[in-house]
Amino acid sequence: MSNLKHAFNLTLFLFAVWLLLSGHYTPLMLVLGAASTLLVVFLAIRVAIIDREIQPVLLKPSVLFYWFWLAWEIIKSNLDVTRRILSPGLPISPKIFTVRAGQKTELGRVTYANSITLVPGTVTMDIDEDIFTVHALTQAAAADLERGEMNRRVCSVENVF
Amino acid sequence: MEEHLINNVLLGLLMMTGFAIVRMRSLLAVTMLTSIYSLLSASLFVVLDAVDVALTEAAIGAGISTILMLATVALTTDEEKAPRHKPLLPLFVVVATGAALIYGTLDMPHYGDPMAPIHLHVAPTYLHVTPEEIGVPNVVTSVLASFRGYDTLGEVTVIFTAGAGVLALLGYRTRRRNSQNPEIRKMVVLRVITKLFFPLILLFALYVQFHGDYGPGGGFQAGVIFATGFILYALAYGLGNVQRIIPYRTLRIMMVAGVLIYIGVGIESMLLGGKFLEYRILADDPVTGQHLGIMLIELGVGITVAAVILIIYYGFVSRQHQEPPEDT
Amino acid sequence: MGAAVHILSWICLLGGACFLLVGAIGVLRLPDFYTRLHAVSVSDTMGAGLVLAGLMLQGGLSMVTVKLVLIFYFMIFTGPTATHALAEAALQAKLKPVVDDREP
Amino acid sequence: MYIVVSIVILIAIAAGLLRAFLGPTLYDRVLAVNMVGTLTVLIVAVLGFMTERPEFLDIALVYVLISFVSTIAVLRVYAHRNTEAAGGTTGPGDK
Repeated sequence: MSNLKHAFNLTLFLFAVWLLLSGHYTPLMLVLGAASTLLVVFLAIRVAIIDREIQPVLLKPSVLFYWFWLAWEIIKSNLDVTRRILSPGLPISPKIFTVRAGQKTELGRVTYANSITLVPGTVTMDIDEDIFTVHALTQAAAADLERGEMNRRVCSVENVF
Repeated sequence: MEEHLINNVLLGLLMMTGFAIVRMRSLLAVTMLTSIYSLLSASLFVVLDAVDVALTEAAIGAGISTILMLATVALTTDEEKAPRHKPLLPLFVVVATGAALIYGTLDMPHYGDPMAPIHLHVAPTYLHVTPEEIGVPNVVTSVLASFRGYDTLGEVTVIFTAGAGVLALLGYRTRRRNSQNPEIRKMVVLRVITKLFFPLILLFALYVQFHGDYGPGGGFQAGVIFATGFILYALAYGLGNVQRIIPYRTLRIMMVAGVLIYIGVGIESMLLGGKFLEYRILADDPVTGQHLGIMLIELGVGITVAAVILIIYYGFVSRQHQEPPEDT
Repeated sequence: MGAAVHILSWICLLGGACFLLVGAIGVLRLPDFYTRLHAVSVSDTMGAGLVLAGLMLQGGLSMVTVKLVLIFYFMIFTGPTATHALAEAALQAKLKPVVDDREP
Repeated sequence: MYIVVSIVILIAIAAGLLRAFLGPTLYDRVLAVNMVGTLTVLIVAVLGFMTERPEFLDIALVYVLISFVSTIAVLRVYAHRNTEAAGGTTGPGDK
């Protein structure tokens, strides 16, 4: 039952993307768009990837709030990494360490891992269940991540998915 | 002026890449560099206003051919063999040919010269006739699918032959489901992101397919993007899982069906009393007929291209990580 | 609308260009593969983001902006995925990272 | 003004190219290709605006998807013979 709902949501989402891309709203194009959407949904069902992880969750308020927080983090660390790259002494202190991810679902963990990678200064190198190996450009960036604020925020967003 | 500057810089970068490709012995590095070469030349096509070519170069040059070259290198060796003889003679031949070619360009019209022969012969007719008779905003599509319909049919046949050739040479073997593969189970990020993107890539391919009339795009590019979607799925979930959705059988049918759709449109127009591939006969209104014909043959092209690329990919990859075939 | 948006878009575009340059310098300057990943991160996030934002401001509310948003959306998801896959592959290939053991 | 941005992107592409030449490991080269891919997306978008034909954005969209898939392909195709690909080179990355 819930699979049907997910398939329906995916159909709506894909058709919306088609309408946004297309820009030609003649009957023929709309029919082709609907046919394309249905074909893609059919293929997606065949590969059995219709589940809750495929949901377009970007627009829920708490997720949106997380994006803004992440954007701010990215800006801050960008400025930091930029300063280090440009200073003549190249003041970096690379470090490899592990963090524990508190998320329950795969999508949650992937969100956390990709958020870590998106922020310059830290890159997720390896994921073993809930243990992430992270490479940090500086000890400071590592310490920042180890404080675990991002982990907590992703955890609280995860429930919305 | 500005475009000239960018052109020249891009040409310079292309030359640097070319020299580096010649110098390198590692075939892997060469593959990476050819991918960059494709990206750069696609940017060059954009500056030259050749949008459709740029799209094709992006999809085929930077995407599919890199993947297929890698698959080839994976089946052979990573290192180019050291040449057995001094490269003096080949160098001479190349320099002489290059000099002859450059000498030849001295007589060519300047870039963008409106009086160049190429702009005086058929091009003006295409440009004038397209809006009235075909009614398609993208002239490239009307030239490709209508004015030069025979030509394109030939190209599709070439692609079909390539697919048939790969099938004949490499044969095919269907992989059992390999979702238990521990290596694949590990790549969580790739799997989740693939889940998100697989439907989007396919939808985008269909968008490119059906909007070829209005902007850059059409069957060739769409077929490649469609196949790329499945290749991404194969990379994340293993070849066996993709073959479960699109088995060889389906691909072979698709490969033939595409060409048959194309030829079928031609025959249909003959049955209706026109010439082979004379689309305007297909509907009461000639413009609608042209539209319909172009759409159908583009669809045929897209189906064949997607099927052939997947056949080639399956053929190459199913040979890897596997025991050598019985005959060795 | 008008002049203010125009100026803002140029600030974005030029700022993005600066970050792209920083990324390029970093890719050449940093000592090993793993540290270079961070430089690419800079140009992928701030560089690309600001350039696209600048173009979006130029495009206004139109089809163009929709496509730019889609490009941005794709980049946000594919960028880190590719970077992570790269780092993972290098780690599994036992490519040794430069590590600084000094305490901060 | 677009010209300034395009030139900066070209300079960055040149830097990426240099990294692809220098290596020293396969991974550095893949990184360089990936970076050049992103920059190509940007330059296509900027050039589209410069020449006032923003429909070029379709091409940029294709690039994002394609360059992602080919990066992944490189890594996956070589996953099983990684050790050779990373070893046997000398450079700052291996010290």
